[in-house]
Amino acid sequence: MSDLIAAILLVPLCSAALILFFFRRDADTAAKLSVGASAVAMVLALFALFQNIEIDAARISWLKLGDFELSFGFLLNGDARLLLFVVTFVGFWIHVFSLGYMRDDPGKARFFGGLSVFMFSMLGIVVADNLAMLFVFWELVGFSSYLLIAHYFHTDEARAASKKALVINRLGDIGFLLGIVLTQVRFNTLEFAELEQAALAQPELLTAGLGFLLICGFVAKSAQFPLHVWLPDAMAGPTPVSALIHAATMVAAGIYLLVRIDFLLVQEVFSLIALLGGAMALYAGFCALVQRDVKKVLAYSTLSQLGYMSATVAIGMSGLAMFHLATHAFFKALLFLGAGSVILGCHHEQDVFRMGGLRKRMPWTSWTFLLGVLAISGVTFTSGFFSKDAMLLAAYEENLPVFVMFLVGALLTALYMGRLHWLIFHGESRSKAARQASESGLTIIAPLVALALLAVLGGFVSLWPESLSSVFVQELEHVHESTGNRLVMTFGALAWILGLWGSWNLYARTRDEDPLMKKAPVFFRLCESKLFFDEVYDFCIRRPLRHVAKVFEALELLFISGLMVRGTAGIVALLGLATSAVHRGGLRVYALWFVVGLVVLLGYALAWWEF
Amino acid sequence: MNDFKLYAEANDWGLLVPEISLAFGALLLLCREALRKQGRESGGGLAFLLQGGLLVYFVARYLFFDPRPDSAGESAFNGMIQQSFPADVMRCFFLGCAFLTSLFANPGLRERRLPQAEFHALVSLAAASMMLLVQSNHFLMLFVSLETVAVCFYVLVSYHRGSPYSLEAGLKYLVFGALSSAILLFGIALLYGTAASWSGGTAPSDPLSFTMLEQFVAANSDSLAVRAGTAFVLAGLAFKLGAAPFQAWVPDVYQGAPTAVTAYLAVASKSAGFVVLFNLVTGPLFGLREFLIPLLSLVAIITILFGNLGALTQTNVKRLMGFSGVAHAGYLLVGIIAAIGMHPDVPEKSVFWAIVFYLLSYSLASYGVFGVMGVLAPTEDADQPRSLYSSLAQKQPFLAFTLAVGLGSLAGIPPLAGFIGKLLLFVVAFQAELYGLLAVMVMGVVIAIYYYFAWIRETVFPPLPSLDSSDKEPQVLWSPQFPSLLLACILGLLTLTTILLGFYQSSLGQSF
Amino acid sequence: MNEEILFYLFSTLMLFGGSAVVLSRNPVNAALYMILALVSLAVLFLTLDAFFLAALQVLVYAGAVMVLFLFVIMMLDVDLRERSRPNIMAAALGLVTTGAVVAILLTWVGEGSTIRPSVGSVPTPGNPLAFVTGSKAFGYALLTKYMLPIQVAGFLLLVAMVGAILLGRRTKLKSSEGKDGS
Amino acid sequence: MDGVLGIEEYLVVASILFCIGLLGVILRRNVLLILMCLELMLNAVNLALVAFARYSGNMDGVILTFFAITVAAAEVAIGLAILVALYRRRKSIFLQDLNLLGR
Repeated sequence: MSDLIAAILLVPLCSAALILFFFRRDADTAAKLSVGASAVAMVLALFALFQNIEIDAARISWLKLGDFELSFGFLLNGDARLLLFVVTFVGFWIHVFSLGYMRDDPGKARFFGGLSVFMFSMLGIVVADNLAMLFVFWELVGFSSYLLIAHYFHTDEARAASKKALVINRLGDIGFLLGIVLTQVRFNTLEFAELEQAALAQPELLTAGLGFLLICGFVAKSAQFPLHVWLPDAMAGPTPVSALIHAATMVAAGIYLLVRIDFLLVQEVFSLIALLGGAMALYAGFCALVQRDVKKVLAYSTLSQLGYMSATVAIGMSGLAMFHLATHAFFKALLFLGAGSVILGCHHEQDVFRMGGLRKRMPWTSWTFLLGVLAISGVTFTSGFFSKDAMLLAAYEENLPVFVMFLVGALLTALYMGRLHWLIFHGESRSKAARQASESGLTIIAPLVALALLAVLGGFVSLWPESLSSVFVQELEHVHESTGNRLVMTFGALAWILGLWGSWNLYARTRDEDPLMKKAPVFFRLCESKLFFDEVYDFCIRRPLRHVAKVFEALELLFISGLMVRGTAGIVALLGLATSAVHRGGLRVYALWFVVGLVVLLGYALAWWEF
Repeated sequence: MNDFKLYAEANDWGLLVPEISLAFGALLLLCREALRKQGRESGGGLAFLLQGGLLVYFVARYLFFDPRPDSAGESAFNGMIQQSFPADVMRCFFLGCAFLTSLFANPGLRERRLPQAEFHALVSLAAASMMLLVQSNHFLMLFVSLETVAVCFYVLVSYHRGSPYSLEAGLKYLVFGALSSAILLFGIALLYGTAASWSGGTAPSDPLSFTMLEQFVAANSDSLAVRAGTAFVLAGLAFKLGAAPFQAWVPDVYQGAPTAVTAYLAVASKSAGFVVLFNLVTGPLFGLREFLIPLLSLVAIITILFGNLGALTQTNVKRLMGFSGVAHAGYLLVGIIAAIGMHPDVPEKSVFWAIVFYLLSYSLASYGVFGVMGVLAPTEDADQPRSLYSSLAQKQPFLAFTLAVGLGSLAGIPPLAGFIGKLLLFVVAFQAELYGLLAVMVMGVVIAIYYYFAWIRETVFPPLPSLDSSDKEPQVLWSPQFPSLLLACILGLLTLTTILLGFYQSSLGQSF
Repeated sequence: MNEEILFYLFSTLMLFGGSAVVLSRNPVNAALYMILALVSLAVLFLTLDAFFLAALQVLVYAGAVMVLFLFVIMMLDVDLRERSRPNIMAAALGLVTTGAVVAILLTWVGEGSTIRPSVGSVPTPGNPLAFVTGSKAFGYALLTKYMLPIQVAGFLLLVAMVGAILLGRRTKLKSSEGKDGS
Repeated sequence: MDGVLGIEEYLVVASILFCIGLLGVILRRNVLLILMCLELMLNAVNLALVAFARYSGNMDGVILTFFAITVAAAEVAIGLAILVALYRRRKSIFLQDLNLLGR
């Protein structure tokens, strides 16, 4: 069994290595290799799923020093199975999509190599059985994400975005690493199974501080407040990358981490996550409402959905969060790929106000996209309905403020997703590119159809194999037994009906300006400025604390320019200049150094003697 | 005279077969050079053969004949020499370094028409004396072998005698080397003098021997003379390590020396210094641990900060490697401090393993990087701006990959050997509860990522056409050559080992 | 008493010579002062009963090393006098630091033993390396106990010889002469 | 041997000579003189070593001195060789002119 898992990991790795070493110039072979690898990984993963055996950890010792040991091993429980399936399945279809999308890209080989590296590292996170191994793959995922965002490295935007993503993720990772070290110190193990027992045995060792450190990684990777700023920018990468990494899988890895280590977190941490998650579900919805770039809308939508998931984990329903993670992966990948298809059809036009009327020219894309929109809005009997309804119910039971935020979030979701669909596919074509758009080939359409199928049917639990649905089915039944069932379902239905209806009224007949700008200018400005996030921040924090802020700024410069941000000549650079200034080759200066050093040492010897 | 007879009988030359064969190999090279016909240049084949052969001998000895992982070591030559498993590992290490240095230097020597036989002889002799240095258990032996190493390096550093850079580097190295050896000798004299004229107990019969000094120092740890002597000895050694504030020579000498020699200096000479320091602080000076820990901590902190900050603004990659070498010395010093500050129940061996592994990963990565630098070096070896490497990945993907892996390992990027090395040091520092030093180390590593990555980016990503206002096309001044097949194989091997050691090393450490 | 007079006389001479080396502007003068210092040191060795070393000191240092210096000075055959005064900062720092070294050493002086044991002409059986004046015991020690270091030192001299020949050889080299003077 | 002279006297002289050498290394700009000052330092150590050996009645210090003299001679030989080679390239032996590195 662990051989099978190892094979799943190794197949993408081999593909990446082969591409790196042999097929850098031969882009077509590289692409075929990568797609083939992801197909093989998917088949193997399906094998692994249906062999419903609890894995016995065949662990390989990786690093040993005294009684400190790190090892590689696999832990394949229900959550891991589910995510394994989602990652390989969605990954495979996105690989196929990329074949068409990246057909004429000069960096095609590099792109597919990067995808393979990403698949390897993401799967590593899924199956890792201890925090150290997880962290290694976590970093690898960050690295491959950096590479893929920077795919169009000749544009300033992509370079800046990749840098931003890396820096912010690193900031989070430092906290995460400290948390891991602290865990090792407290529990003397990093293995999930042992940690769980240890946490049960000694609950007094779990503190809020440890929890806050550990969730730093989650906050950065899942783009939660206040480290959310990198995700919208990351849309500078190619669309399949946005679909795979920044919507369906990598950002979900943060949620997965929460689920894996939830026994290490205490109530305070969970309350904070719930609050942040609910707020993010709401905040990102407002932001998404006014974006003009189709990918940015989807990016904010992702932020909002991640908020749902994290809040759900925090109120104790991690199974439901995993369920939504899976359904979200299907429909969000579908939406991104649909957007990709549109962008490709419109010759890389991404402004929704320069599209329109594509329904007739791109029927496949239009229909599948519509299904995606319905799913994410939670229209009854689509996959999104089941998972979102369950989350609403859970929130209703456990945490009323979060429920309210969820509900408004759901309304907003329907509103901005409807807006997106009407603006792209209905009305008149508002630009030349849109008038000339046409459907692309089979490699583009097939993934759309496959994902649309799951986006619609993925909510029917009875269709899921037992090995996967076991993760959430109990919690699902539990929430459905609750008293608020009817009420919540009604509210949910109201939310999507209102949202879609509102968006139809507002946007279906738009010409080339956002109608919201005219009808509710204040609201529009508010949303456009991301709720004056930056201004409020500036007013409340920066101005009164300018002097303090300067210090922090300096510190930030120190650390961020240390973390490979080029061009920020901060304090470190100054110090560096000063340091190298004394190494200007003067032998006598050096000799003086020497003697001063000697005197310091001797003085120390003398002083010691005096004490 | 009976005692002298006993002395003579204790000289068991069989224990030093590798060193003796290296020395005779060097003699053979010199003789052959003296007798050769005019106009026929002799290559380094003999030297490679000898060094490679000895390496195989060592490995075979431990694989098949004499696996003695847990031996306490044996003393020979009247206490001059103490053999042990860790010392043997280091002997192997120096042989490997010598082999790589000879190999990497050969093309440059041939191109500059410099005598090759002498170079290889000097490299072999330096290796032999470093091998003796790490085994020495007596201050006289230590001094003599240390000076032999130093004299070899004075010549090697200034070997490109056509270049004023190389000669200047040699001169600087010599002046500071001589200064530090005078200081070291003064320290030895102080320790010797106090031990020999100690009236408190029975004066040790051989006051220069580490074993005897250990007892003396432990009993007299509050004597000022002992402390002053220790401070002098440490200052002398700190020069070898390139530890602050005795680091000033490092960037200049690293820049001016021929690239292969720079690698030898950075890796072998520094490692020898660390092993000697380790032997001293865990042996004769162990009684002074209360005194040593704050002192060495201070030195380590300054060294880490200085090395990393200095490297930050360097554009000449050889100077950059010099500064970063200083930083690595700082990390290793933390390991040394951990060795003396350790909890009594944590074995000293695991600290030594951490240090050795760090040295190993550092040497693999450094030789990879210096090897590539040697291949790409322009006519003037000392003049290597970073822009020389711009878009190397497009021209020579193999070299760029080797370089990137080497730099990544030096920076401590996770799956590579350098990361494990740093991790091991972190772990021992953690076990020794050196939290402040740990924080400084982390800071240093963070800064280091910046300058290593600036170089990697220069190598891997093509320059932006129009980010700056000047719209000039980057001029391609030179097209890098592919190295010879042997060199390429060795570079590939180094890279591969760097990657593999990141995944598999846990059982290697068991022997320690 | 003789010994005391010798000590004070020659240590004064030696320190004078040393200071003159540091202070004199002309290297030829410096070399001559250096010889003075070295020979005085040899006499101090004599007062310490280290006759062999005293001879060695005169032969190696005053004889060989200083002749080498003078030889190089003559060979370069240019005006080698320093024109600029020493830097005040450097001088001050140097004085402070060296003063610190002396101060530390003086603090300590009381700790050692001050009584010289008497010297025999042959080593005693229990303590083969007791201090003796004869060079015979010196030889015995070097060739038995210190056999390994003496071999290493031999190689050290070999390296020095090879190095000096290599570096001092005047041959045409493919070099980067054009960069000189930059 | 009446023992009027103590080891202190020798050590004081040795450490003063050591410091004179050190001072010379810092202050002088002529490389030849720097080399001479280094020799002075080594000689100072030799004096201390011999005095220690004599006063403790132990031979090892004298033998170490023997090695120190050997080493010093070797260092001077190499140093002067480098100096001569450098003089041929740069036509100067003053520190301010020998400073190509680190620019």
